[in-house]
Formats: sequence, structure tokens, C-alpha cells
Amino acid sequence: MYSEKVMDHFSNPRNVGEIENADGVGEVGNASCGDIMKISLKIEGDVIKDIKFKTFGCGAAIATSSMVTEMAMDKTLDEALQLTNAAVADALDGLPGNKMHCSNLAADALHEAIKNYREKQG
Amino acid sequence: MYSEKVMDHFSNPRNVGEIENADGVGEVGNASCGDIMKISLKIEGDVIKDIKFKTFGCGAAIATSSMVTEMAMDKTLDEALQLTNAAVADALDGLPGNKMHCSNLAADALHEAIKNYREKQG
Amino acid sequence: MKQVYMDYNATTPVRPEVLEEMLPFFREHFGNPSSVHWAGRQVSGAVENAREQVARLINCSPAEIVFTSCGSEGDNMSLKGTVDALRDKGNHIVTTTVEHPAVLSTCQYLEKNGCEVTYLPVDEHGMIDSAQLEKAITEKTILISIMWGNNETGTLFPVEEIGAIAQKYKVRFHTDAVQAIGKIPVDVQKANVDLLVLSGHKVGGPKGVGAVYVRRGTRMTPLIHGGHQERNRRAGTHNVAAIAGLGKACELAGERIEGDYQRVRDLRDRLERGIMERIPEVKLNGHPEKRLPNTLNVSFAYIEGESLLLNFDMKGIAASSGSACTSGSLEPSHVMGAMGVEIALAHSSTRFSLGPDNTEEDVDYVLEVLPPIVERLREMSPLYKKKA
Amino acid sequence: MKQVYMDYNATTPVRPEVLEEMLPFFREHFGNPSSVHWAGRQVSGAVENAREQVARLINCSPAEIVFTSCGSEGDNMSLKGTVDALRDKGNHIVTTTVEHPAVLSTCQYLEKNGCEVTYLPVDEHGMIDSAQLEKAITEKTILISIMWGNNETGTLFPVEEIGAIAQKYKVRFHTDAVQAIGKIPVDVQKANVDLLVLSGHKVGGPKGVGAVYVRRGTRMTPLIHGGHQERNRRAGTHNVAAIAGLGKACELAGERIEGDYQRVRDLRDRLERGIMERIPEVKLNGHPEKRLPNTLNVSFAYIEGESLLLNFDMKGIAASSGSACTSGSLEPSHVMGAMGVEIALAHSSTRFSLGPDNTEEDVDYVLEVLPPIVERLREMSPLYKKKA
Ligand SMILES: Cc1ncc(COP(=O)(O)O)c(C=O)c1O
Ligand SMILES: Cc1ncc(COP(=O)(O)O)c(C=O)c1O
Repeated sequence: MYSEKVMDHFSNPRNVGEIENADGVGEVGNASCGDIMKISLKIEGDVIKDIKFKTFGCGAAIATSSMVTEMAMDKTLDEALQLTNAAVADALDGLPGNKMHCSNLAADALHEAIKNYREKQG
Repeated sequence: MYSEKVMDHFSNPRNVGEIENADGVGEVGNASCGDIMKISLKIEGDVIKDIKFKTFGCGAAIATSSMVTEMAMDKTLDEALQLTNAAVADALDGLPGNKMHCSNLAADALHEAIKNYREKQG
Repeated sequence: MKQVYMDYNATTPVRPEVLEEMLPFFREHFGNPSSVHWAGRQVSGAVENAREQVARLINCSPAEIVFTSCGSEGDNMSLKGTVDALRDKGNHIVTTTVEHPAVLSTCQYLEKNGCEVTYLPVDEHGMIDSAQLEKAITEKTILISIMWGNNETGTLFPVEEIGAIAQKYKVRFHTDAVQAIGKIPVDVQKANVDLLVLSGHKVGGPKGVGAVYVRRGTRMTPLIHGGHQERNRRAGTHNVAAIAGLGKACELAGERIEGDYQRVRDLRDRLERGIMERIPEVKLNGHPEKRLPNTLNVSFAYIEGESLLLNFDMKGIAASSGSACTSGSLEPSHVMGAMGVEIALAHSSTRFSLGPDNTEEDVDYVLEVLPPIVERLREMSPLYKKKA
Repeated sequence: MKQVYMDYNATTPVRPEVLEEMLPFFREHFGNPSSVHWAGRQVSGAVENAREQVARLINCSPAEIVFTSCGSEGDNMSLKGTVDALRDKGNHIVTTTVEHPAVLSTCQYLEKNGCEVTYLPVDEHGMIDSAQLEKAITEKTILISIMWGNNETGTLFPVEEIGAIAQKYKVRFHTDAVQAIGKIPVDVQKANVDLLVLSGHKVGGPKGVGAVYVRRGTRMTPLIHGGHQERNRRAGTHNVAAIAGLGKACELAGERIEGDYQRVRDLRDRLERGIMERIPEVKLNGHPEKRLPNTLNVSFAYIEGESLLLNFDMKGIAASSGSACTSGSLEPSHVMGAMGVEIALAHSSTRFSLGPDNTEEDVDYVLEVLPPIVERLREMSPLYKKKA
């Protein structure tokens, strides 16, 4: 059902955890749809220096979370804001059709975290 | 589906044919129900001295025809009139349920033949 | 004793390659394809592979194949599912008088529930007239249900003409192709079919499995509601082994249709000629040319069909009959009736349906055994005497 | 890698004796039991033998058994067939909120077609209240449809009480016993059942076959119209091999129900105890006592079910989940919802369903593998962090 890349990221997820005193935190999803993703960022200048995730969700949710952290690491905030859920899915060699809906929120979580950082910056 | 006795009478039917100058002839059934039986009799005094049948019909029809000729042979006419379709079926160790209706007419044909004889006698 | 099976239209043996395909799915790979774990993954590919094999045989896309449990289910699903889904569009069905009971009884049921059904008559060869079909279509017509090839006579209907008419009047076209599949090329695009039904056990596959081609975008209420299998068109745990077997049978049918059925046609023709030459007063039932290559239906005048079959059977020959006594009802074949076959001849009708395992030797054996049986039974028949 | 199958409620491997019973019917004895010749006679006995075997398991007479293609078909046939046949008597059905989709989706379809359906609620153990059932019955009630044992939680309904209520109000009683058959004794007389549905592949038989017990004299419209098979209750060529297999599976189930399921119950209890001892914050879903002996459904708080299953799967363990991601829909299990399980815990629900092939070693392996997986996934969960 899942691609090899999805299974790789699912079984060896990158950047799991929560950054203490994060510069930005984003959380999307809710329990009723079965997926909650939380992303925390360490930002230096305009660059994402560290990123971690925590996810409650299915295989696709965990793999996309892991993938988005890899993709965003060391990117500028503007670059990171260009990342879309579709791009994350593509980077994983695609997701099964019935997983495109709910589990594919990782880029949204990233954007929320950046937004949260910028809001805190004022 | 059929008992051994039915198959025996079906594959080796007794008394097939038509008696020339028969004393009585009876025919029952019709093509639309798929069974026609014709019985012809040679009668001496009050006794059936010879009996033959011709039948268009299924296995049960042929077997019951054959059996009724065996049962009626050498019987008096009154005895022969006592023979019922049910008795013929019993003598064959029974017929399948769906064959009780249409194919089981042999005794009727016999009775018709006797009636025909008595009518000719006046 | 020699056994000659000439009842392939009733059912067929499972081909060895098909059985081999099925065997792993009973014990080793027994999973439910809906499961996410290894036991499910082991088998979901087999179901999708079979879907492609079936699709290839009839020239559609795999997503248009819905697996069912048999031809009868497919026919019921197509008819009832269409009537329920298109209720707002109309309530009129056009079919023929010679459909399989799976279609006819369903139509009768639907009539009791507010449908109107036109049963097109057939001529003495069991053939319909396309002009009559066209005339029968009204504003309320939602479905044309006409079989591809008739199971009793083998008569082949002009499906491409029917498809064109269906397209012209924008009416859905369902065809019961249970007997055509594997015997002649079947192409749902060419015939412009919307719903096509097939059954595994008529084509060297297992019993208990079938498929319906449902043209993309065809609205239809399921017959079996429940789980999400088959894109919500047919609930129930997939019958993996049988589905894999059906797929393989369709693949084989596709590869072999030409070779096998030229051979089968030759055998059938040899049987037909042989019977006509050796036995007087035999009537062919069905179309002389437009006919399934394996089917021969004849009436041996003056003899009731079941007694003929039992005599064949005593010689190891398996065939079937349109007589009342073998149909499970009290009436002889409705197909013979619709063709205007005289009632006694209807009771006499006998179907030989050949298949890829038959040989010339089989045919010659039948031709040797048949005449004395017919002779003996005619001697026993009051009808024969009368006419002689 | 070690493979441990604990998803017997999804499907079971065919028992070796069952497969052996089936094999002759694919090629050697391939006939259609409706045929009058040798090929038909060879197999009609097998169908009738299987009917007796199924009848014996549930204590009815063979003539009351109708063979179908699966449990879903049986449920659809029972519900739709009753509604159609008893239209003059009423249009009200009483069922529960936790039935299998084969019943629930059918009820929803029937509601669109003029039926009224009362869905009885369940308590936190998934249990109904018989008093509520009694209150729900009206003048128009024609059918009570309540399952014998729930497939997700294993909760067993009080079928004898339900049967008594059905009798008191003269309402037909249908029960989906797909999960109960072979796991606990099922007696249609004791429970006063009118219609009972079972499925082959849940009891060591093949997929693609099932049966419905139809109490003598029960008026019901067929779901599949057509030929005269099954006393006109279900058309379609008999799936002889699968029917023979179902018969054998029922025979074996009858012989082994006590031994097998005491063993299975012990294993299930060992697993349950082991999980509760080793892992904190685990919630049992289902009735603590009134439960199928093989079923354990638990929610591992803070973890979504599919990711748990995938991790199990990487260790060779096959189980199932009530999470939305494995149900094929977007909602988590309707059963968890009906029991009032909090939505995150519903997504976490995991079902282990054991069977006769499981061993103590299997259980101990699961107990060894499970805790680190749960630990790791909880570490990854934003919900866990919040509460910790
Ligand atoms: C309680 C219950 N009813 C019905 C079914 C449907 O059975 P089948 O898959 O044979 O159609 C199942 C299994 O999926 C079930 O567990
Ligand atoms: C033309 C036709 N349609 C439908 C069927 C029904 O198929 P099944 O027996 O698979 O239900 C048959 C065979 O009996 C058939 O010949």
C-alpha cells in the first residue's frame, strides 16, 4: 500500500521530538479526523536551524511529518513557506489515494509554526 | 435421483408395444405436460391376458408404465381397477417429489383401457 | 465406462492452470485483502491482478470490473441496481423472451414492483428483430437487457446493433454474456455495453465467482450493501482464491479463444452433420449460422428429452435437455416456447455443448451410441407409431 | 521472520481437512448438481451432505439451510427479503447501533425506501438493554435484527432474551452470527431465531460461501432471482467445492468447539492480562465477561491504530484496528462511537482476535514485542507529551 520511502520514514522517522524553548510552534489536525501534528522550530536569522515533530496519526501522517522536517531543515523561512503538502507527498513517491485527505497535513503544520514565529516576532 | 427399481424398469421396460386388435386401449396425458401413455389390453373372460404400453415421457413415466403392465398382467379387471398411481409408485420404491405430479399416470392409462373395453362390450 | 462430457454450457471443469493459481490462497495466503498487515498485503495484489486479467479479455479498464459470486448475482445486481438508481428517469425495461431465468425472473419481480417490461419476441431461430427493439423504446425506457448468446440454443444476438440503438436513445445497455465469454471475442467498447455479466464456471474458472463490467460513471445501487469492498459496489470479503482463478481463466480464454474454438466448432459441426445424416426427423433449434461455436440444440421427434438424457447417461454421455422434467419446473423450456417450437418437440429438445477437452473420438462415440437409443425410444413412443 | 496471525475475526485459513474435502470438486467432480447426468449426480450428494453438516451445528433441519456466497449476502437477503415479503404487515425494523456494515448499510438503504429503523444504543461495554428493545417494538415492527456476537469487541448479545421478546410480540428475529459460529455454541431453537447468517471464511472454511438458516415457513423474497436452486430461495449454480468445504468446517467446529475454544480463551486471557500488566493507560473495549472467547479489543491511549498495526506488522504480528485509516472510511469505528469511547481512543482501538492455530509462544512473542512499540509511538505523540 505505502511506497518504500513512506515505510522508511515511518519506521525510521527523522527529527522526532519537541524543541525546548522553540522559536515557533505549529499544531494542526484534531483527534476526530485521527491526525494531530505538532512542529517546533529553532530559527537563526531567517533560517530553520532545527526542526522537530510529534504526530498522532497513521503511517502516512508520521511519514509526511518526518519528510517535512527533512525538507525544511536549513531552509529560509520563505523557502519553507513554498513547501506544499503535495510536494511532501511527492517527495515520498506518493501516498495512497485514501490518505491524501486527512493525513497529509505536515506542510500546514510547518507553515503554522512559521506563522507562530513571525507573530511572536511581532 | 431415481430408485434402482425405477432405473431397472426404465432401462429394461417390460411389455413395450401395442397389441394388435386390442380389446381395450387407453391413452392419457398430453404433449404439453410432456407425458403421453397408451396401454392396450388383451382380455379373456374377466382377466387381463396381455398388456402392452407405449409412452412418450421421462424416466418416471416409462418406469411407471412398465411397472403397471407387470402389476396388471393376469389380474381380473376389478383387481386392475384397484391399482392406483400411488401403488405403482410404491412398487417402484417411490418417485422423486417433483415427478409425482405429471409422470405418474400409468394406472390412469390402465383404467382408461379397461373403460374402453367395457364400453365396447356395451 | 467411457465418459463424454458435452454439457459445457451447464458448467466446466476448472482448468489445471486455474486450480494451480487458486491453491496458494486457501491456506498459505489466506488473508483478507482489506487488512493492512502482511496477510492482507499478500493477497490484495492477486485480486487486482485478476481484475486486470478480466478487464483485458473484454476490453475495459480494471476499475470497471466488479467481482460477484456468480452470473445470477451479476444479472440481479445490474437490473435491480439500475431500476433503483434510475427511478427518477423512468421505469421501463426492454428485454427478450429468451433470457436466462436470472434476468427473466428478476424482470417479473420488478414488474410486481412497478416496472414495465417489454419482452421482445424471437423468430424460429431464436433471433430478435432490432427494428422491434427500436420501436419498443419509450421516454420511460431506462434499460435494455439482452443477452450476448443464448444458453440453450447458442443463438447470438446482434449486440453491436443493440449497442448502437442504446446509444442513439441514450438508454443503458446490459448484456448477460455468461455464455459468450471465452467462446467468442467479447468487446464492451465495440458493442457499446454499459453493464456486462460473466461467470467463472462457464469459462474454465471456479464456481462461485463472477464479474460485472460497470462502465465508468454508471449510477447503480448495490445489491449487497455493507463494507467498502469493490468501491462500494459489492460488499463482502473478497473470495480471493476464486477471483484469482477467474482472472487466470480469463487470461487463458483470451489466449486460446481462437485455437480452442475453431477446434470446438469443427467438433460441433462434425456432431451436427453426423446426427443429421444418421437420424431422420431431427430438428435444429437455434440459428443455423449466428450461433455459439460449441452449442448444438436439436429435437429428436417423438422422444421426451429426459428419457433420452438418461439413456445417454447410461452410456456415459452428459448432455442436457429443455424438457420440463429436467428444468425443475413443470413447463418445458421457455426458449423453445418463444421460438414457436411445437410443444412435443420442445420436450424433445436436447443440448450438446462442447468444450476444449472434447475430442473427435468423443464425437464419434456419441454418433455411434445415439442412433440405436433414438430408435429404441421411438419404438416405445405412442407418437411415433401414430405418424409412421 | 516470525509471523503471528491474530486477526481471526477478519478471516481464517482454510483448515487442512476442509481443503481436502474441497479439492475433488474442482476438476474430477466438477458437475453442476442441477444436471441429471453422472457429472451432476456426482456432486448433488455433496451439497446435501454439507447442508446436513451445517444444520447439525446450529440445530435445525437441513431443509432450513440456504447456501449463499458470504455473510454480507446473507444479511442483505434476510433484511431486504423480509421487508419485501412482509410489506403488508409493517415497515419497522429494530436493530442496534453496533451491527456489522452488512446490516447497518442495508438498514440505511431501507430507510431511504420507506422503512423505519430503530437503532438501539449500547452501554460502555457495547451491550444493549433488552428492556429498551421491548419498548421499541410497535404495531408496525416486522423484524428484529441483532447480532449474536460483535465482530469488533466480541460482546455477546442476550440472544435468548431477544428471541423470547420476538416470540412474545410475534416479530421475526434475524441474527448475524458470523462471528459466533464455531466459537461458542449456537442453537437456533434455544434462541428462537427465524433467520441466522453465517460465513465460511470466519470458521476455517473457504471464502465466498455462507449460509442462512431460514425457519420453516418464513416468507421471504429472494435477493438473487433466477433458477430453481435452493428451493427458489437463492439462484445461481451451486458453488459445490466451497459448500462442501463449509460443511466440513461446520462439522469440525462442532466437534472441536469446546476443546479449541477453551484453549483459545486461555490464550486470549493470557494476552489480556499480559498487556494490562505491562502497559499503562490501556482501555478494554467490550464486555469484560460476555464476550467471544477469542476477542480482545483495547485502546492504547495516545497512539493512532494504523501506525500501531504497521509497527506490529513489521514484527510479523497481524491484528486490526478501529481507526479511520484502516476502515476504508474517514470515520473511526462506529462501534467505538456507539460505546461512547472518546474519539482519540477510538482511533487507538486495536483488535487481537485469536484462533485455534495460535500458541502460548505466539502470545508471549506479542507481549514481548508490544511494550517497546507502544513506548516509542507514545514518545512520538503530541497527545502523550501534553498529559505526561
Ligand atoms: C459480524 C459480521 N457480519 C457480517 C460479516 C460479513 O461477512 P462476509 O465477509 O462473509 O460477507 C462479517 C465479516 O466481515 C462480520 O464480522
Ligand atoms: C446465459 C446465462 N446467464 C446466467 C447464468 C447464471 O450463471 P450462474 O450459474 O453463475 O449464476 C447462466 C448459467 O446458468 C447462463 O447460461
